[in-house]
Amino acid sequence: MSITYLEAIREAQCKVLRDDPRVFLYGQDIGTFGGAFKATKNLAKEFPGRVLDAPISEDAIVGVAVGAAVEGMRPIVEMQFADFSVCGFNQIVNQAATLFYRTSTPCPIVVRLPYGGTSGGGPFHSQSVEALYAHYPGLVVMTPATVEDAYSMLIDAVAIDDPVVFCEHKFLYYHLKAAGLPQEALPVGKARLAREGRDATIVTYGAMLHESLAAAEEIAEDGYDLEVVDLRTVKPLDTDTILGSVARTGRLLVVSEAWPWGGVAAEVIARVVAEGFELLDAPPQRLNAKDTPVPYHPNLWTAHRPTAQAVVQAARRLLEL
Amino acid sequence: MSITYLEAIREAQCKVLRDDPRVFLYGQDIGTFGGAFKATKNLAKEFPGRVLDAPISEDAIVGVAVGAAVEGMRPIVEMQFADFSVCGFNQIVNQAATLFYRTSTPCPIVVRLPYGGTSGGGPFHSQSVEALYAHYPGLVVMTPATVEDAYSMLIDAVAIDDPVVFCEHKFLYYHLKAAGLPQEALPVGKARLAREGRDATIVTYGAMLHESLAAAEEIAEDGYDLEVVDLRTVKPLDTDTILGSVARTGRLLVVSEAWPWGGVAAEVIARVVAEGFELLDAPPQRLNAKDTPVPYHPNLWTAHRPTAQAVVQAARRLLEL
Amino acid sequence: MSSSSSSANLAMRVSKELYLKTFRIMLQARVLEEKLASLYRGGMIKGGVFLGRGQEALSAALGVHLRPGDIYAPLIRDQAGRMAFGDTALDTFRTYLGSQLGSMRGRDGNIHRGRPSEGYYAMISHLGAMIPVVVGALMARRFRGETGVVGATCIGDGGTSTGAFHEGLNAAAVEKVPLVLVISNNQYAYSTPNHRQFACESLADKAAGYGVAVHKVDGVDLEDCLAGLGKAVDAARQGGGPQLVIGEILRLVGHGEHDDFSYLNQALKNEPFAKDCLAAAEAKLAEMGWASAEECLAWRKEYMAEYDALAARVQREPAPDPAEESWDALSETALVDGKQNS
Amino acid sequence: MSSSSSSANLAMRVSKELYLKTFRIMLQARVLEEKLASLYRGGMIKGGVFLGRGQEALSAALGVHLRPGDIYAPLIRDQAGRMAFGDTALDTFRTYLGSQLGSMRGRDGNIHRGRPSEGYYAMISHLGAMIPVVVGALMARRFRGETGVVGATCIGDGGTSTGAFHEGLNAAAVEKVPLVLVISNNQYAYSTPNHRQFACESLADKAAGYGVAVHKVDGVDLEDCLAGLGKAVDAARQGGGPQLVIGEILRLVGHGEHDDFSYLNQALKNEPFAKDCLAAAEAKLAEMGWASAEECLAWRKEYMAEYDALAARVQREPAPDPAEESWDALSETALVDGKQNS
Ligand SMILES: Cc1ncc(C[n+]2csc(CCOP(=O)(O)OP(=O)(O)O)c2C)c(N)n1
Ligand SMILES: Cc1ncc(C[n+]2csc(CCOP(=O)(O)OP(=O)(O)O)c2C)c(N)n1
Ligand SMILES: [Mg+2]
Ligand SMILES: [Mg+2]
Repeated sequence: MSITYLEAIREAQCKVLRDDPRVFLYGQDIGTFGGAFKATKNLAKEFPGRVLDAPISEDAIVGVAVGAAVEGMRPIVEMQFADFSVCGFNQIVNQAATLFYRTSTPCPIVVRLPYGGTSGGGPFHSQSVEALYAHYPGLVVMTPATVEDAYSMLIDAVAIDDPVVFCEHKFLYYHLKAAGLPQEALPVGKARLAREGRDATIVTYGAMLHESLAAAEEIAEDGYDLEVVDLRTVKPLDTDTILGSVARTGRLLVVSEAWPWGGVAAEVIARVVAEGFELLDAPPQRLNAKDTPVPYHPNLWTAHRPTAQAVVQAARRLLEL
Repeated sequence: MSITYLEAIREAQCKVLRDDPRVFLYGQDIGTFGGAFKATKNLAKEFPGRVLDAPISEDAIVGVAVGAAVEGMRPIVEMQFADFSVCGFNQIVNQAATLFYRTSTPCPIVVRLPYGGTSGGGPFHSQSVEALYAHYPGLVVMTPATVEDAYSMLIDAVAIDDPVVFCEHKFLYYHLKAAGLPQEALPVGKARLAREGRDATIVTYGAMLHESLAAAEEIAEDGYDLEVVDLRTVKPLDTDTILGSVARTGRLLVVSEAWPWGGVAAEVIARVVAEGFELLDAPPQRLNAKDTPVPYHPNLWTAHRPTAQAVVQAARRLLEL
Repeated sequence: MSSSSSSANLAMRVSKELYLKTFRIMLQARVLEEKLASLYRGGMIKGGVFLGRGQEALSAALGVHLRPGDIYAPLIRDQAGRMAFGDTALDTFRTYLGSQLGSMRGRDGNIHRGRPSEGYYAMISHLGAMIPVVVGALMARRFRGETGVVGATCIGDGGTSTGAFHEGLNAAAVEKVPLVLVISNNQYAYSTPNHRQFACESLADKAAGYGVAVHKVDGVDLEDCLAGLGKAVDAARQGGGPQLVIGEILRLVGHGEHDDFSYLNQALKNEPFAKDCLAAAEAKLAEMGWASAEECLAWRKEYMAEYDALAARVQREPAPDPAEESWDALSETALVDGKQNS
Repeated sequence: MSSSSSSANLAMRVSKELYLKTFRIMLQARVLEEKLASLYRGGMIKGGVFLGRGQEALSAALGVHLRPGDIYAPLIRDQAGRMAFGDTALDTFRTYLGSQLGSMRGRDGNIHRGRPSEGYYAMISHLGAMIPVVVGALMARRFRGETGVVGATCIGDGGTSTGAFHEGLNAAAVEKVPLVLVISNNQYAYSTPNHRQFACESLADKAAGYGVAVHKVDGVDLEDCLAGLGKAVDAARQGGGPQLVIGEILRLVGHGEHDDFSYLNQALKNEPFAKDCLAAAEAKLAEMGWASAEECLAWRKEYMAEYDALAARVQREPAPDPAEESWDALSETALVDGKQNS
């Protein structure tokens, strides 16, 4: 039996609905229909009255979740696409994210964001928005890259007393498969060594983990051994694990599907150089998508986002520096 | 005769209204009332029908500006506070910022954002949001730090054929004064050497320029000579000028009032290390606000944001590294 | 709409007890706000001061109809409603003066105070944003099987233009939650008059578009406010779904104490809604023989003395100390960025 | 609301010429969309395909009443309106098939196409977002002294729940611009039925809350659509301010071609609004003696042949080449980040 990344997300929601009466789901088309991607398939039937279709009102959807959380519930909100979450941006960053700091009242909501590029998605169904949310204080931002993490981190997210922005990568939904659901998991906030190596460190997350791993395999044919760190959560960011890896390899490449200006890649590099400058044998590099909207046509999209090929090139350049 | 930062903004708007019939102003309370900060004082009277009060609809305000721009106007939009611009976030980042890329139709709008902390402002009237907008492709993000730049850059902003997010720092509105309006200015996108020095470079912008300059003066008493670079625009970012300075000093401190995760400071450092690693004699450092909402009480606020004293401390640490 | 009572009409639609109780809360709010204004002028308050002068009847009438266990998310001008719901003068001063002992501990200020865990929500500045939050809170109560609970929140004429107002009220209607949403049409949003804010004849015309019940009240007549809000709160409590209440009033002060209100269209002062609701209620008390002008004055003096003393006491309380702050925005300190491994 | 014509009523409210012209556009849109669906099933289109089947009458009736110089911002299901406004089958295929020669050059796709500089706006996906844009465009025309211009845009039943819809329509009302906003109530937003979307009795009840004129049309009756839209567009053109038009219809296909529409409540199929507007119009043509079934079939075949040929041609056109792209999001290339000094 194998399970996809998407099914893992469904299973995690099924489990928390079963185990915790405080959990309910709220989002567009998530009821009988099971969601635009089927991440809530059959859940409305299995848990009557606890999986609710919402109007096309992203701002109200998040506001509703916050109010319910204040009253002791554990809402999970689904945005149909991460790109539409900006219509609920205010409630996420100003209502949910400030509540605990201002009032000592915890705000345990989970906002699920199907994010990232897929072929033909275009400018409004492909965005990577993790940096927007990570920039604001008061939010935990998760970016699971594996089936196992999609499952266990979503369960963690519901247990956390603070608002969690759960970025689930659409590109992985159907493609990525695992043998089964995990029994145990790393703690939240801990990055994972996805591949051990000695010549350079690639720090990455989400769909780019798989491009990076493929790149590492290809480069291995040249005799280079790349270490790959999967961040898992981009806020908090596990600087220690990154520094530990850079201490071993002396070289750093950060790969992110987001736009270049000021995202995860910049943040990782700024931390590594501030705290681990002397560990570096070469200037740390980053590889991002291009600084334009995400194009619709597959040809353009493939050139816009980092691919395994682009990672190979960037890593080769880094190794030669 | 002296002129404040705020008056310079008013004068710039007066000039573009006078010189360019395509310009109109749209925003809450900017008509007869002259705006919450009086940045449009008397303009409704001087330019009848061209300075319009808007409903409390940030999303529509920006949408209106985009439509007018498509039809050949040059709207300037005032958000009452930058913090409320997130209610119009979608129109800024998805409508205005993508228009040219998608359709080849330019979108010459200016969105004025009174931003940054002031004493007693609290969590929702103090935010620095430049990083949100700079992260998205398709926007120019200006952060003038001087009276002269407030004036000339706003005039530039209106002339630019692309959407400009104009971050004007509220802390500078009344305090900062100059002898008069400038006759000439640096080109858009060019950073300015605000102070020459040899021992370390401080890169900064907005209100933090003045904290940094004050810190440089204080540290000068110890015999250290700090160079201070005022970014002026944070997107595009003038990497060349920064690298030029770091080449002279070998040390870099980036000071920003924004939250720490992934903002201007991270971006500047990531660029400097990627392109100028060998110029650095010490790990580049950054100084940001703390990672919480901006507190209301003056005591807390002063501790939350970087002050001249904090810059002095950070610079001293850097000089000792 | 029930028009305000004429002096001939001595048969009141509300009890003496309720009227008097609410009047005294209005008076407390008025006196307290006068003290806040004077502290502001004296430079004792660092942030802004936004007063509810002229809106006490509408605001308090909502607050007195709520019960412990209900949810209340007041807005800018609801000092009276807050006091009716149980907020104290002490915490008001503590918050405005930035005492460390205040409910917001100096982290947030003035009108943003609240105690969400007690059903008393702390507004964010972004107008309209509290509406869906109350809707969600009511959905939570329903999930838990609680009935007879009401959630109330307020909005200004200007706030009705926000997308949040629309989405929030629509969500309430779809979910049929017991929301009472009070619109205080005080004719201005900061300096912006109604005709630059909306084009409907009456804000009450909005109700049909959401499929919610609507009540118009005379916002300067305490009796009508009490009767109208009573009906609305009861209807919500009894399962009648969302209730929209519209009160016409005039803001009797500037937007904030920094604002001289020079843009006020003087003609509005002659409108019936421009009356001072507190003075009108006081006159009514005398007319009904429920309280004399002397008694009212005595109450006023009592409150003044009380608030003077409270303010003096609070000013001696410690300010928040940055060194004692955790500077964490998360409740799960283990997940604070940079601290998760320490 | 004018009810749809009965077969007894041979006095049509619109001219033969207009009816026939619009019918042919509807038919073109239908045939073109059938081709798109078949290309989709053949895996030739990479993104989604969202069809307007069943909505052609309402959509085309708006488009035919617009003139060059007007502004039109169509939505998801407006293939017919687009063609009526002058969009070509060629550019439609180019955009769906990602030809480099299409108006969007492969940068954006399918329903997002447009040519803003020609008054034909290119929607973003975020529902409601085009409404204020059209309002601003109309304000620009007024600034320039142009009169007699109309701006039109469309929204679904689901889209009415967005804050953008509310803020945009309110801004239009305050500015009294000549906006025609057509709500196609096709009973579903993706899978979500009306009762989970709003609680008003009719979406037409929203108009009073904004202070705008309202028109109900029978969305499956071409004559009524033409008459109703004609009135609305004329009223806007003549200075009557914003016009809200509501048409009741049923989406006759899934949300997109990936969607099997299994959630359709079968009872709705018996509702009057579930009729196929194209078949109804064809029957009417025969009844009026304006065109026979044979003629209609001939037209259909003509369009099919034309579109088959066009699609084949476009499939041989070059795809966008990443190497030829400037990869700049700004028109001012000197200001592109990283290039400003080069
Ligand atoms: C979304 C948003 N935009 C702008 C503001 C700034 N602002 C604060 S109060 C106010 C006017 C509010 O007017 P109204 O809703 O009528 O309430 P009133 O002050 O009259 O009680 C404005 C524009 C805000 N708080 N929120
Ligand atoms: C703000 C926003 N949220 C979510 C979506 C995703 N979405 C695309 S179409 C759609 C349903 C639209 O329904 P309706 O407005 O009734 O139009 P219809 O498809 O029925 O023509 C949804 C939810 C979106 N495009 N924009
Ligand atoms: Mg008001
Ligand atoms: Mg629909």
